[in-house]
Amino acid sequence: MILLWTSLVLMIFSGGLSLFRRHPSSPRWSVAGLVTACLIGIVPAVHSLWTGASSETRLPWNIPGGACHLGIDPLTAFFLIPIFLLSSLAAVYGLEYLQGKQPVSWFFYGLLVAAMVVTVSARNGILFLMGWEIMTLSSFFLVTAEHEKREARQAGWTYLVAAHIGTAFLLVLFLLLSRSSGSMDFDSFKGLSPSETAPAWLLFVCAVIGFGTKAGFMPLHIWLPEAHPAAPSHVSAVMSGVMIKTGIYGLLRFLFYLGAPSPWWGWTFIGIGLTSGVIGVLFALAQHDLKRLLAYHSVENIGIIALGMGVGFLGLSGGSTPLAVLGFGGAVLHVLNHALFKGLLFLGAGAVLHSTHTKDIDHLGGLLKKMPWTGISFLVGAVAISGLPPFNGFISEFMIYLGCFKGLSPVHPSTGPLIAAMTGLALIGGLAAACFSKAFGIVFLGEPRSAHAAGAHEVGMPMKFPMMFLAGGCLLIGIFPTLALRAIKHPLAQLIPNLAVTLNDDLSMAERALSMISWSAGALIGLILLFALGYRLFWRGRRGGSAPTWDCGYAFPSARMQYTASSFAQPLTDLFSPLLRSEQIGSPGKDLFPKDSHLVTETPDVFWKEFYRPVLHRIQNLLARGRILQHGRLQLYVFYIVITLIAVFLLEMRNP
Amino acid sequence: MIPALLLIPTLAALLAFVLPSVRGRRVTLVSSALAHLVITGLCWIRRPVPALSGWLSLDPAGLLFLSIASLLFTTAAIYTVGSLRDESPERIPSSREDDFFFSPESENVFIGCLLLFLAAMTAVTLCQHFGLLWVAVEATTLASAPLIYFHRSPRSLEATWKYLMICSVGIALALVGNYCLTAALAIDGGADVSMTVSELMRQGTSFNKLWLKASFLFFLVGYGTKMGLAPLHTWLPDAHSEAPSAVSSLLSGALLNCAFLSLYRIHQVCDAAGLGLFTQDLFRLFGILSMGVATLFLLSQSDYKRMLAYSSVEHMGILSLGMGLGPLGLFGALWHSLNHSLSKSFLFLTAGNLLTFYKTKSTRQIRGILKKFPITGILWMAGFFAITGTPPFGTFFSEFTILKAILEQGRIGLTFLYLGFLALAFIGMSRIFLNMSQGEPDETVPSANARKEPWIRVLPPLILAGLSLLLGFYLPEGLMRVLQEASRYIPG
Amino acid sequence: MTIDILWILFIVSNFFLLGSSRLHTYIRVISLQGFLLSVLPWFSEGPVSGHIVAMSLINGSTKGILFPWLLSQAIRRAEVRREIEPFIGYGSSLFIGLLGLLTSFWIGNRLIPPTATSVFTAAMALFTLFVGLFLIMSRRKAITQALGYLVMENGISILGMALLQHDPVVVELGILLDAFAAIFVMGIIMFHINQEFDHMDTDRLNQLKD
Amino acid sequence: MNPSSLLCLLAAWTLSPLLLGIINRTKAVFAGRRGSPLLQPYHDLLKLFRKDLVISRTTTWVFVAGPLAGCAILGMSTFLIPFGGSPSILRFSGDMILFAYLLGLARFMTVLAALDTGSSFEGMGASREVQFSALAEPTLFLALAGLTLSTGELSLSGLFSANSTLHRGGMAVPLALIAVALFILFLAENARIPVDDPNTHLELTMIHEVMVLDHSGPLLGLIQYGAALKLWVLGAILWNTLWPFSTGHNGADAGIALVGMMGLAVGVGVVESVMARLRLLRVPALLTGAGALALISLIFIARL
Repeated sequence: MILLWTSLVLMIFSGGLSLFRRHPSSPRWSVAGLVTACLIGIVPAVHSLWTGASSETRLPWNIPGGACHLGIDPLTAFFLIPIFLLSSLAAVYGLEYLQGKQPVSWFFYGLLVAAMVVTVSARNGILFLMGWEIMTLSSFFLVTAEHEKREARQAGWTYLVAAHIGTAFLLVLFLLLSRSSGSMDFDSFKGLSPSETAPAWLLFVCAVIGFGTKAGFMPLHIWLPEAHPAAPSHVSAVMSGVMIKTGIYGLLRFLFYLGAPSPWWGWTFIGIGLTSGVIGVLFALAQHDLKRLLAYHSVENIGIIALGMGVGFLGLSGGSTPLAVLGFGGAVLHVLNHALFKGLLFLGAGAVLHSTHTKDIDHLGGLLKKMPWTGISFLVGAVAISGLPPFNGFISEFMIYLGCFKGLSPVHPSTGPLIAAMTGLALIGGLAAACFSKAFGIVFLGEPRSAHAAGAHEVGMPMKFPMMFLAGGCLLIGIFPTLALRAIKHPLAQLIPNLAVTLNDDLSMAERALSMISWSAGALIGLILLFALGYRLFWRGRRGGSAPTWDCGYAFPSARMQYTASSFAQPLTDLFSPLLRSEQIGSPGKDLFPKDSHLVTETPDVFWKEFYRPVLHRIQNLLARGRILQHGRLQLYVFYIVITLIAVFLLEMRNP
Repeated sequence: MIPALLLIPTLAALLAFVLPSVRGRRVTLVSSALAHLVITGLCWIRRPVPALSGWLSLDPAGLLFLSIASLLFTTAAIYTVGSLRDESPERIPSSREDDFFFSPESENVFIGCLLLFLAAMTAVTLCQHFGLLWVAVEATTLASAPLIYFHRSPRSLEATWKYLMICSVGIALALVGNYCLTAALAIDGGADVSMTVSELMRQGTSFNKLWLKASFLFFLVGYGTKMGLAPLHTWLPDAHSEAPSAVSSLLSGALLNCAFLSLYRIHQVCDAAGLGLFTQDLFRLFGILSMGVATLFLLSQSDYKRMLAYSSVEHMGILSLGMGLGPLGLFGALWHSLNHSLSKSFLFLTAGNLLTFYKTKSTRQIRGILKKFPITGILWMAGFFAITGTPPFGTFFSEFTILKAILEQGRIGLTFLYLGFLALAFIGMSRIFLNMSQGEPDETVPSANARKEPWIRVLPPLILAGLSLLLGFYLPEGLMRVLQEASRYIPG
Repeated sequence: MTIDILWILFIVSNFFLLGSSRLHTYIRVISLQGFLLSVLPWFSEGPVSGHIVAMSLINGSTKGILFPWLLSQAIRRAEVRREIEPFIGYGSSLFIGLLGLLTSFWIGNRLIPPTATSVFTAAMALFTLFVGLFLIMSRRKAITQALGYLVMENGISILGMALLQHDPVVVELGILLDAFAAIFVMGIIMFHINQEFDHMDTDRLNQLKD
Repeated sequence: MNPSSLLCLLAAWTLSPLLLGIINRTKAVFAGRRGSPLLQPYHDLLKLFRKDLVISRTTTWVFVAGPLAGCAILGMSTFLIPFGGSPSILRFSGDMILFAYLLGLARFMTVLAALDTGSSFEGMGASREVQFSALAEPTLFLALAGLTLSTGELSLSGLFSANSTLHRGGMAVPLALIAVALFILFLAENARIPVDDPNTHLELTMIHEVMVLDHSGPLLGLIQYGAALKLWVLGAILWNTLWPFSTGHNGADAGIALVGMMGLAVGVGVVESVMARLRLLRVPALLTGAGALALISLIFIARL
């Protein structure tokens, strides 16, 4: 624990360093401090995760109901490790990415990391909320770091408001939880019987809305596709990779305080998962801003995690342990996996942005030649996020699938939701693959579509190294999934304590399957390498020369004639157009001899466009009518006083 | 010590009225403010002996509000010196509507009234006797009216007229409340009882209930007008927006608290007489109503000082709501009054700086404060987070405590109204604050020289902001004890 | 029973205020109310003390003579004679006054009379208070509003006079302080309003609004 | 390791191009032509493997890696397929998931290789390919869920093993529905009429063929061999569903399965001869229809 404290203090200190030293080299010291802090902090986390041990410390804190109560148990440790890992890598990356600009942002970065650490290791409600809100604020400042841009301001506002409303639900949740014991300590929440505090459904709803807003569950996600693109890329990586996972952490920790789960919890989560997953990935497909696309994929992946949790809750409520283990296992593992590949992808997108100064996919192309390392890292991330073997995304999705298959049995009420989850997962997988073949294919392959892309260059070592490290991580888990299984064993045992007896059996079933996958992945890679070797040996020398791409006899092909991201995605977006409601500006060329024409398609968030914005406007208009109250006339004001006086008298003197 | 607390500002005021030297007046202002602050500080160490046969004494709640008033006054005094110095006397006051310059010849009246205002507020916190309390509250109105009218523009004239008229009506109703209280005592022959809080509380349930109820209703409407509870708040946005910013900060941070303290006193008496539930119902009603009405005006406010004023209405609603929720709620309310005063007054001081820099109160014309005036911009942003109850500022914890009190009573509907109004207010204010602070400065709007932020005008708000932040991390033991004693809240 | 004559005079004078438009009538009625108030303490039971005599003298001289005189000076200076175009017409005002009378009696009858003097004390106080407030909110001129305020003060004084025996001095001090404040401070402000706008209508005083 | 499993694997590797020959022959017969020899695909492959390579200047290593990896991945998938009653070499709970995702990976690589050329034709083909496969994926899982639901087995080998309960009485109707759904998938995934026309030479209408326009020589050979493998593995699953019986004798079972595969090829030939290619816009409806069929069968099974 002392290491964790040291790490926290060092983190804030080194972030704060950037406030006082306006020297060009000061970010370097900040980053060095941050990385050291992360390395220190990761030690106790790994220890706890590996041994299953937990420890805590409590310092007095003079706020009513509050206590400086931090602890590490396997669940905390499981979330701490990606936080430390990704934050330190992203910090190194940011050093080159920011190039000494915005030195103040390092202060907020340090604060953000520290707040995340406090959030997942807090053992007291007040401390948790404090960490939670500081996390929000510091990330808000990072999102609006470039606040001279309108989008950044808009994004920051949306984020702040969404987070604030989410927190309001958390306040209610915590207060209801603490009602019976009067203490805000998590220990006192344990063994709570929900009836004595509040109806369990109320607590459940508060938790899902409160934490779901941060995590980005579908109708509550609107801040996410705004905020992630606006932030500097290393911050996007941290926000998307680990910060939104604190929402998942909260759900995992607090839903288990609410007593035995009911089946409808599972259905709710599967419903949320399907909505977030499918609609998230569809919106991703329709985007042509690379970072916005990735942001929607975060919504999608959160959906996958929710699906896993839904399967887990179905298992828990139905008494089916393998279902619970596989569902929660898949969900928890996907948290880690998503941190790895989404962090990687955002860093990759940042590298592209850094090098070409644009994140519009339709202006890019052919970057693989100019940025080979970034390209291959991004490819790894793309394959991994599509859930394809032999990378890590496949492993967690496999566990959820397996859970679904395992839970299928005729006439069982949970079969329906499980089939829905499975089919949805398949659809998500297919669409994600489509989306990332677009993202990678259009950005990195083909010919450059603009001067921006043509002038690209590979980024430096501080940016390359984190990406390659993360890519390595993706591959490692993909090839040795049993390692990952070992990592989630203790958190699972903690989550599902009454299943601890059968946990090993259920896990060993998964372990058998995963070890076979491990072999298959090895064999697959071997086979591909074999083919590659064969090609190298036999055919590579037999180049019959090179030529331009087959152009169907067209006389003057140009790079602008290539398929663009928008046209690539068009069949799918057309198919789902009732849902996406894309907006078109201009029109495509008509007639046999089309004249100059211009066409832009935009796909703004449908929930924002069709629900939140009208509702907000409605409220505002409604309230604006009430403003006639302050009409400016003194007579009217005195009238209010008289009316109030009469009203309270009539109200209170009715029955003497 | 009690005479000293009252006499120092009064004598200094007399001195300021007659002193011809500009510098001398300003020195008087600051030094008497500091002296007052020091004596207030001493009161924390040893409570002063009661004066005037117990009519004047310092109970925990009084101590809390006295300290707030004294602290805010000191910062406002320093700030005032800065703003008086900045507005150079040779500039001719024009008759433009947005004429914000002080006219030099009235400076002695201004400083004198400012000091008298402090004396009156001190008296409010000290008075244990309802009649005397009423006189003191009346005195605050009289002392502050010339302060609001200081700019001598038609707008400030209008604001002053409304302030005087409405507050006078309110204060007259409070006087009726006093009479009803006497009647409540007189009927059962308790005529010899002195009308001090402790004596009345000792009477217990021997009051005539109906007269006491009537008395409370008159007090509620009367002092409620002064406190700015909706729909009696109508004078507040006008007065707060037209007064010089240092005065606004005192009105919002200290004067409203004085009215709250008066209501708190009558609440104590009613509670002891067994009417606690009756008063709590009404406090809750007015509290939530004020929050709702304030929200209406916060959503798209185009004048930032008015926005701050409406935010005060909202927070007074929170205080009233907290008082309607039993000991825990009252604990939260008292705590919140401290937090609110600190944050609101540094916001008003910062708003004053903005007004000096940009010469406009329009939220739509000011852009990019953070870029142009970094310290002011940071203060403005910090103020936003502080006033909307975001951790790590103290307001979060006090609002949280009040929410806790609501939920402990199991009022789900009230919970949603409370959180809903807070959220709406947040949405409305965030738009305004963020748009003003962030972005590129709009160069078409004339403004003062960039990077010219005189320390004397930045330091006072900075101090208050620092305290406000500190209270979010740490609640000193002594303060906690005072809050607990004042609210009779014993943590379980 | 003689006290009932006093009450009837109060009621009549209040309706006079509601129905009249001439400012000088207002002032005379207010002066009359001031004298009525000074008589009121004599009707209370118990011995007539020097305290009561002093109070009634002070009341009569200030509310009956001093304030009306000050106000008529102000009217002369501002050169206004009558209230024009009130927000609520005179007929409606009288009707609302009737409603106010009923409400006052309804509330007043629920309160046990504080002294044996009369059962109507509370009701009368409330009614006069109501009329004062009604004048403030239904009339246009700043000076009428100040007059309304004085009527309101009179209503409060009814209650205060009835309670004079039980009352500590401070409460009586309150009335006077209040009235002084009203006259002096409002007078100053009215002077400024007059200077600024060349008339004393409050029509121009509605710039501050949302 | 079961020797018969190994033999089946070898059969998949060697006999898969034969299926293409049979299809072409069937179509020729229907058209009244004599047609090319049954072994023509082998000759084609050999010829391609002997040729030199021409590679577009736009491309990167992805262009080469696509066919290489694609073929390797499809080769890998043959390890997972039980055939003729013998279990597959790799079998474990959930291997069908790996199978489905291996097909996905192969497709991903092909699509990337197509996009690497920068040609808008190949982009177009890639775009269509990802659209149809995204829609096909849920159908495949629905069908697999149906099979799992009726047997309780979690691996392909288990599903189709001799002691599987798949041939339990009363399952005929839902199984038939699943088989129809799988057949549609089989046609769609293998770029067959009515979804795609493998013989067309009009770039604008093609899906799979247009993606490999720029590949030549050995790389094209790998692609074609990969396509044959895909035809084989998906056919094997379809056949196993259609014929969930076992004679109890390994050799006989394998023989029946071989004959069944040939029959499937003939069936594909017949369909290609008698049907026209669907308009591209109608294809999603077809795939969704297949999904609906699988879903209906699921409802049957879940209730049974």
